[in-house]
Amino acid sequence: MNEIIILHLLLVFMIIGAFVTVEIKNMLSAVISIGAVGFALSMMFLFLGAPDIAITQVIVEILSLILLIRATVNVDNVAIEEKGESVFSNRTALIFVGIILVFAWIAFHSLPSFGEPLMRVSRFYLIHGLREVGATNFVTSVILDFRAYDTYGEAMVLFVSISGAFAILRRWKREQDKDFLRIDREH
Amino acid sequence: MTLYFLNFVLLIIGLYALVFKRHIVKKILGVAIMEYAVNLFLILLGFRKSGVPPILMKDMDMATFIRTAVDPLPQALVLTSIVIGLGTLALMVAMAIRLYERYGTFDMDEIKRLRG
Amino acid sequence: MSVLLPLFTTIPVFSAILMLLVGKFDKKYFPRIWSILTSLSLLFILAAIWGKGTIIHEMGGWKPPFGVVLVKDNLSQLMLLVVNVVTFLTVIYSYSYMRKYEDYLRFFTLFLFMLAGMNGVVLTGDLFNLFVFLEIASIASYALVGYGIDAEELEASFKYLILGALASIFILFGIGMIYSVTGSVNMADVARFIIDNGLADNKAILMATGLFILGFGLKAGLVPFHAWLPDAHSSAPAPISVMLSGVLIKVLGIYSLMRIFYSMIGMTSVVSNILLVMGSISMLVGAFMGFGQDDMKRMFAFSSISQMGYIAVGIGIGTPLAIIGALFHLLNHAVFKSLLFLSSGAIQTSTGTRNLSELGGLRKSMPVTSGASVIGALSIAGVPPFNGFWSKLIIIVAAFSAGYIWLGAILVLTAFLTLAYYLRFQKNVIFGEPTPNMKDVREAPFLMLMPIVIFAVLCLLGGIFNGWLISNIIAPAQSVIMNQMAYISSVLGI
Amino acid sequence: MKGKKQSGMTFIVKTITNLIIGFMMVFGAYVVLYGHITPGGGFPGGVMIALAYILITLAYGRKVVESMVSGVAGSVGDDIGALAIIILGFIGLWIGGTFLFNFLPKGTPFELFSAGHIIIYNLAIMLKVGMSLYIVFLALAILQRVVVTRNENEEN
Repeated sequence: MNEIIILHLLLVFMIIGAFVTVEIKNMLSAVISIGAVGFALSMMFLFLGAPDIAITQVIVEILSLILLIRATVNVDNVAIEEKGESVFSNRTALIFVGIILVFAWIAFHSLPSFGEPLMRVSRFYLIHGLREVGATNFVTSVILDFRAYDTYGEAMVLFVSISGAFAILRRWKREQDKDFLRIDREH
Repeated sequence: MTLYFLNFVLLIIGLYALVFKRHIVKKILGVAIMEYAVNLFLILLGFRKSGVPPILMKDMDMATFIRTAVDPLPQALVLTSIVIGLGTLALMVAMAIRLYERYGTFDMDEIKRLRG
Repeated sequence: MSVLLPLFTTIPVFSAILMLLVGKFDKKYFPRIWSILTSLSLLFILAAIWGKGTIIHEMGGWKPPFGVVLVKDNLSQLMLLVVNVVTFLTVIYSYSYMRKYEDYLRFFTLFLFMLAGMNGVVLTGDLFNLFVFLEIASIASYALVGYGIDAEELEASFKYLILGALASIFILFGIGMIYSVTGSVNMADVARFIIDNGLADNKAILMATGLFILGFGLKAGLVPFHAWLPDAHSSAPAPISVMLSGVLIKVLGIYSLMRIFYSMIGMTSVVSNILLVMGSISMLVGAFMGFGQDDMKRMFAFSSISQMGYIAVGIGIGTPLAIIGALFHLLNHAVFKSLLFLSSGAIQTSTGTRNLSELGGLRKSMPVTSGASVIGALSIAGVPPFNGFWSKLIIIVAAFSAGYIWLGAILVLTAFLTLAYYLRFQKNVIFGEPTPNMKDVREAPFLMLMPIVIFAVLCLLGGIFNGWLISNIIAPAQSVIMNQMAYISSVLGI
Repeated sequence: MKGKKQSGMTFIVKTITNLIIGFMMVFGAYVVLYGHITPGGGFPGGVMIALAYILITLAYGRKVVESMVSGVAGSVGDDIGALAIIILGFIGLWIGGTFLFNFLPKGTPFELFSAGHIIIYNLAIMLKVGMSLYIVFLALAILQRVVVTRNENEEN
């Protein structure tokens, strides 16, 4: 039973961390607090019986921290003060969020209760997984044999986003904005 | 059930950051928070009370393993979704850097004004 | 025959990666020719599997609910036709258009991946797999919209990226809820579970429905979520605006909505009313905003929103005639919107500007492009001999026969509004007096003209042979999508 | 000393990097190779090995790492990894009639070569993921040089 309590504590910690990330002025501390949220998330995955995902979440968390710090530190790391009212006034936003939360509360009641998943399809993976695939890590057998097409798609998603990032970062139009930012042609 | 609800609150915080914050990096952080919330939701769905990770150890016998193992399918979905989140993040960081290079500021409303 | 199905997603990816490896040596000609060959080969494969009824391909040899399954029924066949024909002509067009952006290699890699993503979405019978390939197509289109790395293009593609990521998160949340309630991610298995256990009014399914409408509505650019569409379409390079407007918002938005609500969850009155409201508002907003635009591509982007409103209304009404009208309009819109965006790209390369105020009297200096864009403008406005007239007529007749009087009135009003602002477009861009800076304008290069002329001919043929088109291509697709039980039994084999 | 372009970080960071690199590489390889027996798999292992190289880049600066694995070699490795995945899928299509079919013998559980083509997939994914994330970091690190000089221009 204390497992559930730990999960609740970690989730509350993540909510506080997320709120700090959103409201804090300094960008670097915002990135660090989202790192804290990410690591709490990977601990939750451990308690929820998903070691594969916990390892992946820790590793991806480190990499996204490096990327995010890369985007914030070198430039100006103090957020711009909020000048004036944003698009919707906060009151309408709160009402809108209130309606969604109430509807979500009702909808979550009709989900199967926490801890008793239906497992209609995954019971087949557990029963036949060892004999048909031979892997003892059933998550890997689902990823690389039962639903290998998803992993094929995922590998291509990473490939596309990397070549997309290269397309955006390529050295093509950088000379043109010489008047805007004095960029020193270093090499 | 309360875990699902708290997770939904986390999603709403990410949505708030994404819609109302004007700093580009804050929007990226908002998307990252929402990714965390969705991945956590999928794993919460697959959890089994006093469940065992779906990895067979040497000394485990199959019957108890099948009765207590946690659902492996959402974990496969979340692994793919984490990779997609990383890919989107890499693209967003690349665009944020180039946007800063072009406009000299990270404030989206400022950029909209400069854009004319 | 079912061996050919996975080729639709693997051949573009395989040739894109080969192109990257070989492209290190020849950056100029090899990528462009290689991409044309790839999209041509996909057309041949489509011809090979055309009209063979429902073909199933079980990935990795696993039975449907346990493995991922590819399903080609008549609706996917129609979508494959739209996607691959528009892509083939756009690749030929961008052979000479992309000379402005020197980096061909990176462009055609992303282009082929977007094609693979769209083919993957159309063919898959698995909900999570649809999400993965939707991500491939979307991420490729985010990078392609910002390909010119100008100030506006970066801002437009960043806004598109943020809203796209938001939509994908909501879709994934919806998939999680569907999985939790029904225990499976395969569309046919979910449909059978919902019918057997009578879960149609389950609160969680209702919330998943709302999340799907939010997510796929944003990908389709329907009104409450259309903020990204005008900027993204107008600042993208012309071939990418064609792909975005012509196929991407249809495949990722409308096709996914149809597949999920007709084949999986089942069309409830709540969903059809929401689609009707969103569609009619989209029509009006798109039409009214289309008037005030000076930039040609922004005007075409707003008219895309209003035409997507037509298709959403057609799906929302739900009667067989309305679905035929919606699918026929989807096919027609892909043809004439691609024609308009291609001609706007040709006009921009020749005259250097796309603002209607600066253009005028192009009929003398650019006869072929202006002739084709007149055909495009007439067919989108719904003038009789062209294809736009027939599909709009069917949707209007379906609306009136289904008893939606006020909806029919909005449909007719939008048709006249569209006619009005496209006449304005023709008057001063094509037939007006040549403005001073239009003197030394030459016609666009041949490889850009050929796709424009082909699309214009398709507009004309679509209008004349609409009877044949409906009975051979549209009606089978409509009968398949309406018949949920046939879909379930053909996929699950019970 | 201030003016000289100082490549990499302080001495302490460099020595710690020398110590950690070995463990990271070995643990990454373990996670990849035993992905089908213990938790882990192609993806986390690949990112771990990429992080080892990124740590070298942060500690020693870009020039040192470029000599080890250059940008071009990285992108070629990335393409080869992706090609390997597709070719494995096509072999499955050729032998088993369906794409991504597991055509290799299943072997005995708990052994290293026990789950058919899963181990080859893990290696291909490791190569692809590791190389692509490494070259993305290189691209972002290169850009850092340009923006940093901008700040220095404003100071003097």
